[in-house]
Amino acid sequence: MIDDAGPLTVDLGTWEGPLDLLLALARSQKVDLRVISILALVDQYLEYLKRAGASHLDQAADYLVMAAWLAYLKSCLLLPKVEQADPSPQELAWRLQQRLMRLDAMRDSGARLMARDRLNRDVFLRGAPEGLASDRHVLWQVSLYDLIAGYSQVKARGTPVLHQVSRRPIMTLEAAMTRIEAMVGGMRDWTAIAAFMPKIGDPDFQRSILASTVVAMLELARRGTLELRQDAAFGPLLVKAA
Amino acid sequence: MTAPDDLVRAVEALLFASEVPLTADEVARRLDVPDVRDAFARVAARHAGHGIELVERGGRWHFQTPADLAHLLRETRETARRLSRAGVETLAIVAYHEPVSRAEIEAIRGVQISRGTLDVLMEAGWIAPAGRRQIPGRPLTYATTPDFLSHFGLADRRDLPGIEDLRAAGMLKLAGDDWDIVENEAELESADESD
Amino acid sequence: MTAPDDLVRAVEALLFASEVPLTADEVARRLDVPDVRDAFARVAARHAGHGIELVERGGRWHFQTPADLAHLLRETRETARRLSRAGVETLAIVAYHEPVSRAEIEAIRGVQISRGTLDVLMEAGWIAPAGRRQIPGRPLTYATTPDFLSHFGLADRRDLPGIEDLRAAGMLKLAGDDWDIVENEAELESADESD
Repeated sequence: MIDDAGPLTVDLGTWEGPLDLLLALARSQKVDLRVISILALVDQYLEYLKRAGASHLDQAADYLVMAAWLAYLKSCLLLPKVEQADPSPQELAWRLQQRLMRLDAMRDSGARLMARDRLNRDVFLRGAPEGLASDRHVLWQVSLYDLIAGYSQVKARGTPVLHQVSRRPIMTLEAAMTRIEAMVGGMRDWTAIAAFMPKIGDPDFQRSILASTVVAMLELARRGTLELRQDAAFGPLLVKAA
Repeated sequence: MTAPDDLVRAVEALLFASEVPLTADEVARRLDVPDVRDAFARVAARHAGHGIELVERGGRWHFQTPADLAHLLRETRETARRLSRAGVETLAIVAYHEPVSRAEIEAIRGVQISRGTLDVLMEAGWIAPAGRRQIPGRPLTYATTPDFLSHFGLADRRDLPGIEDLRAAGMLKLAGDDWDIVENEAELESADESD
Repeated sequence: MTAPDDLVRAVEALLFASEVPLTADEVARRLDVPDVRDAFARVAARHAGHGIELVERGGRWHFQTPADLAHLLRETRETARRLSRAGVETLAIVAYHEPVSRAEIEAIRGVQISRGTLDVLMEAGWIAPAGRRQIPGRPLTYATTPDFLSHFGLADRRDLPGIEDLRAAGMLKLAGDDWDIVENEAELESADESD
């Protein structure tokens, strides 16, 4: 195709970098890449670059770098074989050749890879597999000893807390219910809740009495023993026998 | 085994790759042949008794794995895990105090328990809900199950060592334990139970 | 045709039902047997030449339709998206040289690769990061995935077309040995590499 393109203006954008162009040129020699003439290749490359013209120079910096390097390589190759720097120009030419062969091999391999029998293009998997499921089932490990030791720890830890709790002055729910049940029988009119509460100075105890009394009344109302009324939010709670 | 003919192969591949069951007509149309009944029969015969079978459901055909192998497609992986300390203690409290509400368990442990702790014990099959307590809030109570007894090799819940046994065995180091106090507290605290 | 034994049936059903390719070890573990290699071989033999075949891809096995029936099945399925030339070359370079860094890929291709090229290959699930090279700069390397092998019908990386010849010809050695030109260029380019 490069042959065909011969006299035309070369668009560098067609090639992905100088190596790509060099490979195309080397292939145009229609010989095994291992025996291409580096000198001919260099000439062709420089010729193509010249034809590409100034219009592409801005986007062709790496092409020019390669051109300079190739021109240097060519001059070295043409010089008589005297004491030359290591690596020798022959060595550098060989490496360039290797590089082109390698790129060519990868290009060829890529094409062969793409041509293989590909999944969902040439071969197909089962359309609707049932699928495999895994249920995790945990076997909890605990021995009778662990159980007993655990309870012992709870008991040992729990004890000090109990003394603290029992010191707090409390009216139990049971007590509040007994008290209200005894009193409510006579309450035929709506009566404020305060009437059911004993007058005791200790504010902690007062709070406990209030809490227990309210809960006890809710429970008794649920059982149908008494009725509750509150005319407004946060207003006084009124009670009478049902 | 004879070499399969092209139509049989094609029918097999088509049914295999299809995402939905296909009717015989659909397959015949796709393959541009007048009839595929015979090919269907041959595919079905090839798989009969194997780990794949061709079945018809309402005129549509599809491949499936045989029902007797269904258990292989679901596997249960058993992993052993140690019960957390909260789990052990909660289980112990349920065993010693059942039936017991969550608030009561918390009162006895002296710390709150997460919902997950009870869930784990229920999932393990050791405790189960045991009715609601007839007090305000009607809290749900929990008790141990027969599985619990068999797992721990107990004939009866009363076989669990009592407080005196524990103390005698040196497992309970603190003096002054009193069951009555605990029980009173449990009752008191149940009034606070919110859930 | 002889009646299949239970293990062969079970292996067949598992591989048939699975949504993903399975390794022999996975199947053996699920069936709780020491070895399934022989059963795999028998299942594969039963399907050889039929409309379904069992294949190995990178140690994992799955059923698929034979490639020669592609024309019958293709129309219902969307065809795979076309990969750009840069994508094809990059994939080939990764497959034949893995693990390989971005700078090494660029050295072989002689141009920088755009960020999108590796992304497309990773999105397709064909390549994945494969650790960092223990050299200055610690560049990330890439390698192909099991899905790559499945997609391209390769039982193993050794099945890559021509890989042995290329290796024998010394074409698969990476920079660092006899690549002075390349290395200089690679260094230049790597300075541009921002990531």
